[in-house]
Amino acid sequence: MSSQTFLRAYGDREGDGMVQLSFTLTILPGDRAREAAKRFAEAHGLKHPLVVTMEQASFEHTYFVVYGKSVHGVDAAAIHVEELGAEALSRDEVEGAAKALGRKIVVVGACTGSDAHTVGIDAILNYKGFRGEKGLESYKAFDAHNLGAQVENAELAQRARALGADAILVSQIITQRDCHKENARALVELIEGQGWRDRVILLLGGPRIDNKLARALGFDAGFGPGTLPLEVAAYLVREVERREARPQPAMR
Amino acid sequence: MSSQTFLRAYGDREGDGMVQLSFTLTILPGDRAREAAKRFAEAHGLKHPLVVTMEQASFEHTYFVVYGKSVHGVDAAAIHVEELGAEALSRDEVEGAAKALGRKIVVVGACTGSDAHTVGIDAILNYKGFRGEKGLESYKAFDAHNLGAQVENAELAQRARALGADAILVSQIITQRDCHKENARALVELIEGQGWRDRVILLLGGPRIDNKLARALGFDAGFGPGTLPLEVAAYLVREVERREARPQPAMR
Amino acid sequence: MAKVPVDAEKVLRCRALAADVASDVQTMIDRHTTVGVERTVARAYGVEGADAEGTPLANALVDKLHQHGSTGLGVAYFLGRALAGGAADVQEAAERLAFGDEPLLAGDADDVEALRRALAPHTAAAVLRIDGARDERVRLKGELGVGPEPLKYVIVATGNIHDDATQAKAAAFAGSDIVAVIRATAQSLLDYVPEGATTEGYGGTFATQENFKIIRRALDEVSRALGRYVQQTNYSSGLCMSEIAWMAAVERLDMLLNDAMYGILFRDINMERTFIDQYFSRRVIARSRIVINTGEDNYLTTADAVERAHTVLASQFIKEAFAERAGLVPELMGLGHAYEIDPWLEDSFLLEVAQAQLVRQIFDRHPIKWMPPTKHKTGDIFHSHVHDAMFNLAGVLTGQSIELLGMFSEAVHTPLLMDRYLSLKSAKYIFGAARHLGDEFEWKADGKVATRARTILDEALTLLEDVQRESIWASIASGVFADVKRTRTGGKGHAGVVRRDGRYTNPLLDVLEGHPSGGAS
Amino acid sequence: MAKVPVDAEKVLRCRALAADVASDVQTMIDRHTTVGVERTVARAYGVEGADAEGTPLANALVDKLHQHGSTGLGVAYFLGRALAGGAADVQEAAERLAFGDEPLLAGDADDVEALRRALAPHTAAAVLRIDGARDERVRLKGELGVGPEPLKYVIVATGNIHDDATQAKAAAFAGSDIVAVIRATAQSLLDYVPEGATTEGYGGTFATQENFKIIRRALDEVSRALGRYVQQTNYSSGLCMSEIAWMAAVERLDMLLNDAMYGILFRDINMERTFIDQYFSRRVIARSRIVINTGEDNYLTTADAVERAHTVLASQFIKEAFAERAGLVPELMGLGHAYEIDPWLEDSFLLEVAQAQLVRQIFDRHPIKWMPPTKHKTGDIFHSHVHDAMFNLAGVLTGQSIELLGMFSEAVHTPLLMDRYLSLKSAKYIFGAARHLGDEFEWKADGKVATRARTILDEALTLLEDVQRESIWASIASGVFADVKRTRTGGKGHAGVVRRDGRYTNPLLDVLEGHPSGGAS
Ligand code: B12
Ligand code: B12
Ligand SMILES: Cc1ncc(COP(=O)(O)O)c(C=O)c1O
Ligand SMILES: Cc1ncc(COP(=O)(O)O)c(C=O)c1O
Repeated sequence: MSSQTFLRAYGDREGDGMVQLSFTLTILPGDRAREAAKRFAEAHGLKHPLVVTMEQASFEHTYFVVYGKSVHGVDAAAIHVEELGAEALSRDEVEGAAKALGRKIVVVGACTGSDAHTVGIDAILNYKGFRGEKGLESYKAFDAHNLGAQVENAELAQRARALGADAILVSQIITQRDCHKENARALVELIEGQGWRDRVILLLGGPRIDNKLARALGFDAGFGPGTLPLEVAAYLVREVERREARPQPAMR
Repeated sequence: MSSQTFLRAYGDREGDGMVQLSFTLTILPGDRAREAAKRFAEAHGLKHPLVVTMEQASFEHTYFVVYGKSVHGVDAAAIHVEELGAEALSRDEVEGAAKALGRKIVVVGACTGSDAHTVGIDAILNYKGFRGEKGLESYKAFDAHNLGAQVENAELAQRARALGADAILVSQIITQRDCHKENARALVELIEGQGWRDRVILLLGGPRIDNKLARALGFDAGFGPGTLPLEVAAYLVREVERREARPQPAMR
Repeated sequence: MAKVPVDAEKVLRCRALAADVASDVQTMIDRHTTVGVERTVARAYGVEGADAEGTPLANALVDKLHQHGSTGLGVAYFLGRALAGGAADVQEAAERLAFGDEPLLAGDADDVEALRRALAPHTAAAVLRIDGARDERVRLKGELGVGPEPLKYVIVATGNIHDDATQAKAAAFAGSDIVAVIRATAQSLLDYVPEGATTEGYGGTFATQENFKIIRRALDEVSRALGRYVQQTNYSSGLCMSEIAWMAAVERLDMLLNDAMYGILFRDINMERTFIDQYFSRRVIARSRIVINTGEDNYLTTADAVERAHTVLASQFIKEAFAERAGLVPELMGLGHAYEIDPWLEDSFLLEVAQAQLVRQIFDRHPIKWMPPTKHKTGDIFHSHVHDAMFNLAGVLTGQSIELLGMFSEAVHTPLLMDRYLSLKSAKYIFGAARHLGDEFEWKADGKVATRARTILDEALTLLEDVQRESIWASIASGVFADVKRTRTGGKGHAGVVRRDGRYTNPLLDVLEGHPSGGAS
Repeated sequence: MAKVPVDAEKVLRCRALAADVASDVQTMIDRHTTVGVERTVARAYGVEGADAEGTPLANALVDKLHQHGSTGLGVAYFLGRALAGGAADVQEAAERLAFGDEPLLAGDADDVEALRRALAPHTAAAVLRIDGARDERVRLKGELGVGPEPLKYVIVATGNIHDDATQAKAAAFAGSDIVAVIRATAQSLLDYVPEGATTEGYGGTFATQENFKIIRRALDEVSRALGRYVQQTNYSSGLCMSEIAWMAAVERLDMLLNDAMYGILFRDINMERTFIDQYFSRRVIARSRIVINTGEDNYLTTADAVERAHTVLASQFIKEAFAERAGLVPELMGLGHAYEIDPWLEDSFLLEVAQAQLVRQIFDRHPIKWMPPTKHKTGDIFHSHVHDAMFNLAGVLTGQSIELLGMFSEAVHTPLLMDRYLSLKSAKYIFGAARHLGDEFEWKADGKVATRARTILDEALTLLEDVQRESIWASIASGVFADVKRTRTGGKGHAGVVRRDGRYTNPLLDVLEGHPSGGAS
């Protein structure tokens, strides 16, 4: 474990460990509350915690801001994230690759369950796109269908199958006690149950999503905040190429 | 340990443990950095940490904001703070008690060492006072001497002795690597060395001071941010009364 | 206050166009009812409770009507007939109607006058419940007083009503004037109102009558402790728009988010359905003197806030016309708009102020509701807090009435107690520190602010001309508002729309419309 | 830009009174020198290095002079005599003078003209070092460009110069235009400048020539990487005011906090001493075209920002007069002021804007330095960030030149990397979002803002009348500025003040004053 890869928090000197923590406790301000906040911070591994704010925030709660020197660190060398591994392609490269495929890639997207947040999936699929970059609809390479929001898993699966989708793009924005995970996982299970999981690429996206989580839920890839349409396009075209190259699974 | 006294962080539901943590790591933004930040948060006892910000803050550093559910708690019942224990007196009560003493209480204050922050000690001692409350100078009960800032310990001790001070009030504002503590402790040692520690009340104040710390450094009491002159006046008059009541230590 | 130039002629023209648009819709409304309206009537007459599966009796009753194709007569028709026929009380009548095996068809021999007479005391009692709550509100407001404008409006959204109550009290302690309990994500698509206190909801808490009571009790308690009447609000929208309006009226809520267009565009609720429901809900609201909030702010989450600013203004004119037709006075029309321009755009603050000021002047008697930045918020809570500060400044500068306070954690989660506390602290600071800034100057007639205000009004006028020509139905279908397209018969809940029968009976509506003795329409 | 009313007559009157005040002090200055000035001269002639204990040779040399009562002749006198007498170079001469046992008294036989001749090439070389650095600055600024105003000024203060360099680069990356390395707490009381790179300091880092170099190198590197010339600043104040000015000039610093009154009031430095040091430091600074920053902002940390606002303005007039007498053009006078009104005071923002705008207009050619809220900051970093946002808004609205950015952790610690990053992000946002706000309106002639501006000017005028009548010495003694009282001969460093001898020799000063061949004064 070399010193470069062992990361500690940086305040204003290498390795000083300085972090900022804020929280609320059910206690009223005073000497005891300050001591409680200190001990609370210490329990997290903050040395010499300094309680810089202690303000009554309700009839019974106090809000604290604490600075302290964290004793913890992270070994960066031991981090092996499942990198998306998608090549960065230009728009022309995507179009070129699709031309070589000899057909359009069919994608079907939706924001599922009771989630009504279309902006994310629209950003990826619609002509209008995101941050000045046009969406998949604008590519010759894709035949893009955006089913909008509040789409039930069953409906999405059925429509995707009917359209012969190469890929299903699921957007999940809302969460509370992990409901976004459950709904996403349920779609995968549904398609697995229907026996065509290996014939479709499943992508998951949203502000709480990353590649690691999406893989864990049974998707092929995950896309988080700030994703641009081209990244998704590049991933899809390469993945379809890869799948066309390997022997087709027999129809069941 | 009753459920009322065991305090966990409160986000929006009792016991949800939600806290907010921010810090900087020497790594550039990306999937690995996000994972590093998560692990860093987990090391502090944050479950399901959510990295909500990851922004490059320098050529080599990234700044993170994380929310997570802290597993830690504090047993409030086990907290025994050394409460200052000063009665809350009115201005009239202070004056009355001093009248009964039959003399003025002599106090000498200063902001010591290289510290030039007079506002705190002025707030307590000067006529002008603080937040609309006048300082010790305005009381008949006190004979207050404010030596100002940048006063060396030796000079303060000598002046206090010459004035026959009942109490020395030390203000320490600046700190870096605990220099405020060292300077404060040094004064106590000096006076102890000179053999008159038991004849003087030593008070310490400043934004980083609390009663617990002041006692640990050898002072009689400590006063933190927001202290009002009357609190100090009340403490002093009661403490002088108490000391007059007990047998005087023999002169050495 | 610093004024932007407003061409009064153009405003008049906008109002005239909006009137046409609303009247067109009103014609449809006046000829229809919905299952939602009828359930509301049933509840108003005292139909209460739910079965073991949680299906409210009001639903069971109206579903039965609907199955028999009799909704067009009005639930009151049947309740009245049962009462006239000797039923002990409404509840009993309803149970019998819902679970009995009578066919529920209008009999040729039905004496409409007699059943109306039988309903009369129940109609009066229903109206009295509204009036009683309203008078209590007036009394409490008078006794305790309310905070200065902009009123500080915050949301709570734990999913659990008891936690919500804790948070609501905390919000009041920290200085809020209005507390909203955000609804669970899927509720607007439910075609019934859940019963009782609820403790599980995603993204919010279910709106139920019992939940309304719990929050009202909590807020009344702190209002007294703080010596300031803290207002309560919730959502009267979705498939149960009018039922919720009724519950809100009798549980003494003070405001309601109440806007058919929100449901159409963002929840894919059928337009006919929700326009009809909206009308009835507003008749209740008008009687109750609840302040409504409309949802134009939402348009700017899907459409660009610079390019489509005029759609917000045009929509406000239309919604003013809708509200007027439901008997609301301007003082109850909390038209909505929002601070949603990309903050990194040069002079974005000037553009925001221009629109806020324009809206303030055009709708000068209206308690304008001003929404904070949300779309461009990121997880950088520190920066987000500053973004909200500029919003607060614009709010006090342009004299907005109701300000929904931004939360620094907007892009992260529904607000924690601490987030709300800090938001209120910041608003208090800025509202104080810049209290009279708006009195200190006049906007230059040829400046960016004035020019922007002028442009928005011009564009709104052009848009209203289009909408008036094409109708609201066609305009919504073409994606004019929020860049979202919906069709007249598409969306959820259309099956619940029914043409009124010649004998359609709804004495409650008659009273609310101001012709208590009026016959069937 | 939105203007407040300024009575030009009153401004003229203030300037005339301030001129009297400054001329009185200048008379004293012109008759004296100090050990600090002489050490600076020695350094300029090339006296370098320190002994094993860290005592710089310049100190050893001037201390020797001082012990012998010969400071009044000027160190140049002795160096010149040694050179004329055949010393190989200045360094050798200095060592011999410092450590030798010659008595260091003026000999009657000394040929003043000869020793001046011997110094001439060294004087020229010294001036060339200043000019070289200045020209390099001009070149780099031209090549890389500088950011738009308000310039974003941030501090670094780790205590360790290498960490400071890291932080300085980070600050530049995050968008700062100017980086200041804050000084260690006790340095201004030291009567010598430490040697070499330093890694231990409380509350800041020592100002040393080597430390200046390290930061300059770091900033030049990032300036090139970012394509924007990032400026460097430090403190030329305290007992080594003029030595530091020299070091800054030759190490190509771009700005300096340089203000005798700060030292007097906040560090208890003797007034005569520091006025003399200031004058010499400014002759160097003027040549170097460094921008000075004055410290009126500090007054409002000990005195109330509402009641004593006029003391800041009065002081700015006086400091303008001082600076003029040292050859500084207005473009180099970064007069200081601050945003220190209690934020919870109603309309505090209006009062802040009034003063900022007034100062901006009166000193219209001056690169005004605008300081953030500090005194009313608390540990609530979230709220503190909002407080700074309002300061940023006032800054861009009133067109301040140099804005020292507030830090949300002001009440906690010297800034962490993250604190600075967020501060810069916020300033960028607000400067952009409200870029042209000031062009959008005029302040009402009878509004609170205009009235406040008028009052401050009136009060400043009255105060200047008093100061002119009483003299600056008596005024400071009576606590007019910052509520702090100091006496003319009290404070630190008075022993280092010496009356110039008739033969006082300082060819460098002669050149800087613009009369290179001038004789002894
Ligand atoms: C706009 C918005 C709305 C609009 C939505 C309009 C619409 N048609 O989309 C309206 C006003 C209708 C709305 C309503 C509600 N909202 Co909302 N809303 C937002 C808001 C402000 C912005 C979301 C957004 O548009 N972001 C911009 C897009 C471009 O970003 P994105 O979604 O992350 O998408 C990007 C990536 O994630 C990725 N991506 C996303 N999906 C996919 C899919 C694939 C396949 C791929 C490859 C990539 C990808 O690519 C996109 C481009 O980079 C957020 C707060 C915020 N600032 O984040 C709250 C927020 C999401 N909403 C929230 C809530 C609670 C609600 C409500 C439930 C509140 C209520 N009870 O009334 C309602 C109900 C709606 C529902 N049932 O879904 C909460 C969610 C809390 C949580 N963590 O669960 C948030 C965080 C606000 C908050 N702090 O409370 N909302
Ligand atoms: C005003 C101020 C100054 C003024 C001081 C003027 C003066 N004559 O006092 C000036 C401009 C001169 C100044 C200079 C510096 N300052 Co300063 N300054 C502050 C500031 C803004 C406010 C302090 C203040 O006046 N608080 C108000 C008083 C009333 O509060 P208080 O001191 O806490 O006192 C109360 C209690 O603590 C208590 N109390 C205090 N003392 C005592 C004593 C007794 C006996 C009792 C009973 C009670 C008591 O009662 C008081 C009333 O309630 C703080 C930031 C902040 N907002 O806190 C920085 C701050 C303290 N300064 C700081 C620094 C670094 C400096 C400098 C070193 C910077 C530099 N290198 O140039 C210089 C050097 C000065 C020096 N050597 O001391 C840092 C300290 C960092 C740290 N934690 O160590 C701070 C925190 C700013 C920062 N974030 O960097 N400063
Ligand atoms: C007018 C209006 N109604 C309703 C809602 C949300 O309620 P729901 O999605 O629960 O119908 C909003 C949310 O912003 C709104 O603005
Ligand atoms: C003009 C001026 N000089 C100097 C300083 C501080 O420097 P020191 O205390 O290191 O002399 C300040 C600090 O605010 C200042 O404003």
